Amino acid sequence: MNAFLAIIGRDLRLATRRGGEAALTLGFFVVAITLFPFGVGPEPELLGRIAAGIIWVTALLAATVSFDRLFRADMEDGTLELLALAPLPLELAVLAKAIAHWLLTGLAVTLLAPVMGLMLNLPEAAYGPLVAGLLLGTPALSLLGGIGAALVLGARRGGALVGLLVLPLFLPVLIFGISAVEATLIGLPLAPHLLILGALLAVALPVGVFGSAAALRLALE
Amino acid sequence: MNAFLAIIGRDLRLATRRGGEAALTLGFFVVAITLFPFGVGPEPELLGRIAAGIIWVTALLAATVSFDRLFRADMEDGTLELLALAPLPLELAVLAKAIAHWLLTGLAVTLLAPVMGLMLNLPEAAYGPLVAGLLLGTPALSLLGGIGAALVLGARRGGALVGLLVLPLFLPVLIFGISAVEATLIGLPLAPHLLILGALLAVALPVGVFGSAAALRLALE
Amino acid sequence: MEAVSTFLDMGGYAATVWPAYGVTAVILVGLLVASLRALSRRKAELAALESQMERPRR
Amino acid sequence: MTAATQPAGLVADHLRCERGGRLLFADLCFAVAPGGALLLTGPNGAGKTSLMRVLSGLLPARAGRILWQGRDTVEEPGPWRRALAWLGHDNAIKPQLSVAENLAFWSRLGASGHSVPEALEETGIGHLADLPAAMLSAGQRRRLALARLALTRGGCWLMDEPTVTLDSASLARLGTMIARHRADGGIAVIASHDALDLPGAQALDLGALDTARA
Amino acid sequence: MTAATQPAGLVADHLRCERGGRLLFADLCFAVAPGGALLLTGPNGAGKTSLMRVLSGLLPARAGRILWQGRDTVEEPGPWRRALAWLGHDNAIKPQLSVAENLAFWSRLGASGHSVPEALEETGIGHLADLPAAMLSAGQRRRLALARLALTRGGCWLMDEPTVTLDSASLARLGTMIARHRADGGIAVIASHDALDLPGAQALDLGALDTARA
Amino acid sequence: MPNFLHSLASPARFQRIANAVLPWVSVLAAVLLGVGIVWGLVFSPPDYQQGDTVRVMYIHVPAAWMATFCYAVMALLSASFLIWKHQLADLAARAASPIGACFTAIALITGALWGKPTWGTWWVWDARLTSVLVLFFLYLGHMALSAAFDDRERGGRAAAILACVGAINLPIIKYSVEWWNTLHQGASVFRMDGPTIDNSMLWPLLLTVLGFNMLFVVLLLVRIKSELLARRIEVLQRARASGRG
Ligand code: HEM
Ligand SMILES: Nc1ncnc2c1ncn2[C@@H]1O[C@H](COP(=O)(O)OP(=O)(O)OP(=O)(O)O)[C@@H](O)[C@H]1O
Ligand SMILES: Nc1ncnc2c1ncn2[C@@H]1O[C@H](COP(=O)(O)OP(=O)(O)OP(=O)(O)O)[C@@H](O)[C@H]1O
Ligand SMILES: [Mg+2]
Ligand SMILES: [Mg+2]
Repeated sequence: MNAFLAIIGRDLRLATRRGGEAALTLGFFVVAITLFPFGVGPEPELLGRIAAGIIWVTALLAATVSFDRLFRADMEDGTLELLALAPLPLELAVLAKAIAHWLLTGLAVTLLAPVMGLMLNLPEAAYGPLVAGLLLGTPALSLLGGIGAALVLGARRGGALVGLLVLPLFLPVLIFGISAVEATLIGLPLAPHLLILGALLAVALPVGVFGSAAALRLALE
Repeated sequence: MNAFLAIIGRDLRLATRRGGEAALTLGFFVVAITLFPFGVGPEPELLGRIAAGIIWVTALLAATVSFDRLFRADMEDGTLELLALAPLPLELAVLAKAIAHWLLTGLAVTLLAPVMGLMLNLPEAAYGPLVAGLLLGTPALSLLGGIGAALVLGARRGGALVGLLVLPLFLPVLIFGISAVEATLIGLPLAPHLLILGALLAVALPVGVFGSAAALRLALE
Repeated sequence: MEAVSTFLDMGGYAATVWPAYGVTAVILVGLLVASLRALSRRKAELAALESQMERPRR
Repeated sequence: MTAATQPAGLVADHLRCERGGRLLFADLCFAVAPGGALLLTGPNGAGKTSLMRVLSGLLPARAGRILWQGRDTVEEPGPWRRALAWLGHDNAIKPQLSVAENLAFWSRLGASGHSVPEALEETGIGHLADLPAAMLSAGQRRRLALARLALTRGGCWLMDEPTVTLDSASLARLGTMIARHRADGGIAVIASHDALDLPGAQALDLGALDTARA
Repeated sequence: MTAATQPAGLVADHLRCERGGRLLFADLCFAVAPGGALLLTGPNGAGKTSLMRVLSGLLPARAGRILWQGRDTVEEPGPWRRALAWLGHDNAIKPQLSVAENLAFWSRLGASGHSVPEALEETGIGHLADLPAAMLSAGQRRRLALARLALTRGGCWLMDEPTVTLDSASLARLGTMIARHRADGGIAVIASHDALDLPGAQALDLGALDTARA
Repeated sequence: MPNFLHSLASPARFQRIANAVLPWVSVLAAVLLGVGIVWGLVFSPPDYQQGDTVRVMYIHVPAAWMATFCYAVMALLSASFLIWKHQLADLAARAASPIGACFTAIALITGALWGKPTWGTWWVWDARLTSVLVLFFLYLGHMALSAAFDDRERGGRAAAILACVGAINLPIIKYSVEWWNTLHQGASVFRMDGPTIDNSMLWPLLLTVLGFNMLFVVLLLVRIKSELLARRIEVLQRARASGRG
């Protein structure tokens, strides 16, 4: 347990020390979202219609961008060898890193989403389901994204391959996150969508933890 | 000249060797674009209206994602020291790397854009200005993105910071790329917009080359 | 002759049917040819390697 | 020796390792008792690093077993993981953290018998404790990595070329450190090209095995 | 010595270097004539690597000048860049490329007097030419980096701890290689903790300067 | 079972079986495809609604079926490689993935060509089309990953992990996409019920379906043989490269 907390604490400290990776993922999220009004034009009505979609998709992309660093830095400086040889099972070490990743990206993006919603003229009723969906969906992203990041380690390839591997895994999360918003807007109940997101998270937990650990062991051989 | 071509050739070879980074940036581009219909819904009419914007913004993001690796791998294994100490001026080495980056991302994205347009129901008249704009705009992205990638090296930070630094530099390119499409759709002449994009490229060339080289020297101190 | 041209016309849908069959043929034949050529190339490569290895060994 | 006797310490039983399709060693057997040391030598590419990685468990052996205190380390990794301290070619140092912070993290990650300041003193970098690790010179960095092993008490040290970039004073300190560890009942397996003063150590020359080639 | 005589070879004239706010050396002067060698020694953190980076031009000196063949290397970097061959702590090897491809790239990047196969032979890795560099052992990797210097003819070699992870046969080869280079009229500046056999080399102990500390 | 598979999986044995089977399967594939395609193009009637465009069906539908079938084969092979460590299963999974990608591409392209006259557009974000597209991405990722390692065996294992994770994910994608779509679009104009199939269309379809299956077997065997050779070549090259005698 001590080792588990030590990993989370160290990853948070590394990210908040000097410039702060945390602030930076958020920066990417904010800047990418601000690009869209330039891309699709400033009409508030159109922006409002696509706002939830843009926020969700950008959250996915922001998470993807930060995945590559999740394990690569540890791989290159030899820390991963130590984690794999520590008394703590590698699966738990992976879980600790995923939790730190979520705190730094998923949680942060969730907290910022309402602000972005304001900028994009998101309909008022959509704020609740958007935030609830992100809160349940982003931990699944952190877990599943780990698989892609770990698989790519041995491959000596950068972020792009992670994107290709990881985005199909993200699709169901995206679909149900969006459908939660849509359902609320047309007056349907929200609960079933959140339940499905919860179920996806429950699937992502074992798949992500065991899949990433297996891929990491492979990368270290 | 020999050294200049050697750098381009090596970067292309590294990218096409095994798995192919080239194909992978494209993979990110394609997959990211396919996420949008899930986000904003599948109605062809809506998709067609925002198609050009989505393609441009995603092209920017795809370029951003690949920047981080542009110099970082060379920095970490010591190759950058050799480039900085080689008889070839570092500015030319930077230019060679930017050209290789453009061939691998900008050109590839430009060639794929019409296919993505088909999938997003892009209006027929928009294909020409979209491709022409990308063809002129993406080299500027490769040049300007280099500055961000180089600045970030000294900071020991990953992709997120590059995104933050680089995206504002990209704004003018995005704005005139989009306005070229818009102008054509409402029957205005295309040429002035392309001229401005060309002018931006002309500005980006010296700024990108000298800016990146200066930032790289700083990172190596 | 006319039969052939009506056949080629595909009830006005020549632009749909023929490219579909054409692309399929190109992809599948391409894959087959590529696979066979890789096979024979590797056979030759292996033979060359093995004859090279024989001499220093025995 | 055969594994039937199952002594305390570290036993390798008919190990076999292939890398990149090439056989590095086969039927490799040795036993190191508590307090003992094993010095691996051999030319570049002989397989020293590969053997260390096989022993640690990072690289699966193609055949054979590794026993720690009589138990198979693959079937029962727990005791082996707790006993093991690894020093690879890479130092696993985070440049953003200070020297003391780096070491404190490692000490929470594994079992440790010595405190962070003790370990820093033992490798002679106590005065650098508050410096960001980014500012260390190559040799200071290696000493910080060695301090990680100095945290542990007993157990088995696997050290891949520990002497790299060390100055002569640090070499002497390293010798003292290994002697202290062995006196505590610890085991050290060391791959090195430098002549290290290891009284009573066994030597294994991987270059002399008939399978190995330069 | 003063710089007024402006001899051929490499001259350092009252160099001063500070890192992380700490003075490493000041008023450092030396001259190495063609065919000469300079061996930098000193404890970890004395400033050997820093001095090498200052000489190369990667790290600007706080004060003083560096002259190559009588010309200031900062004002006129061209001749110095063409003459210089750098071996840092990192090997600059791309693991995806084969050994020969790595070397061929370097030979196109700088001036070179020897061919790729010659350089590989000189460091004893000719038989590995077609292997992906990812599969090299630590020592083989270092030898590949050394082969980069072996490509050049004449000029000035700056070598930061070239002996790291080398086996004894490779050490002997390194000695021959440096001797050949010096016989060609080349200069070698070498930082090392290992005793290297460099006949007629000057020695500079950075630890003995009054500013340096361990 | 594993023992039986192991004995079957010895490379020499595989070579013998493959060499014996290949000529027959090749002839069968050629005949089935030849007869099926000529029947479909020339002798089967045009559809009363869709006219001659229906002839695309004789390649589109078998290709779409093969696309999913291939992934199932690949995932099973990958799982058995991870569990029992059959080298041959690794080679076979690696050989299957480009074949599957090609069939998927054919299904996508012929579907798009068919969509233009019948739906008036090349592409819609329909549930079925979208899940095929995602399947295509999974194939691409698999191929890219298995090729991205310096060491073939490790690349194979990484790709096997991906194939297994993707197999869990595939039904999730399929159902979530269908759900997503019905929510947004309501009853789509583009229903895939298709024409009630008449015997005159069923027969050629059946023939091309079988033909595609046989072609798959041919391609798979050829590619496995080729992968086996590639592995031996790599071993020999390594031995020579680092051997020096
Ligand atoms: C890019 C576009 C398309 C894709 C990716 C696609 C994909 C598929 C797939 C995966 C199947 C197999 C379903 C199963 O396993 O049961 C299928 C079957 C079929 N498709 Fe398409 N399709 C596309 C366009 C079309 C179009 C435009 C039409 C005609 C209007 C069409 C007509 C059919 C028919 C008739 C079947 C057989 C249905 C059955 O199982 O009875 N498809 N398609
Ligand atoms: N990037 C840096 N920023 C600030 N200070 C640094 C940096 N790198 C090194 N130093 C400091 O400069 C001093 C000299 O370091 P240098 O690397 O030159 O030593 P060295 O003589 O090469 O030692 P070693 O034998 O360990 O390689 C050290 O005290 C170190 O703390
Ligand atoms: N990742 C790898 N994949 C394939 N082969 C490898 C890999 N790493 C090393 N090898 C090969 O295995 C052999 C042994 O390498 P190893 O690193 O164990 O040697 P070593 O004895 O530690 O050498 P050194 O003294 O240079 O560190 C070498 O011939 C090398 O080519
Ligand atoms: Mg080694
Ligand atoms: Mg140094």
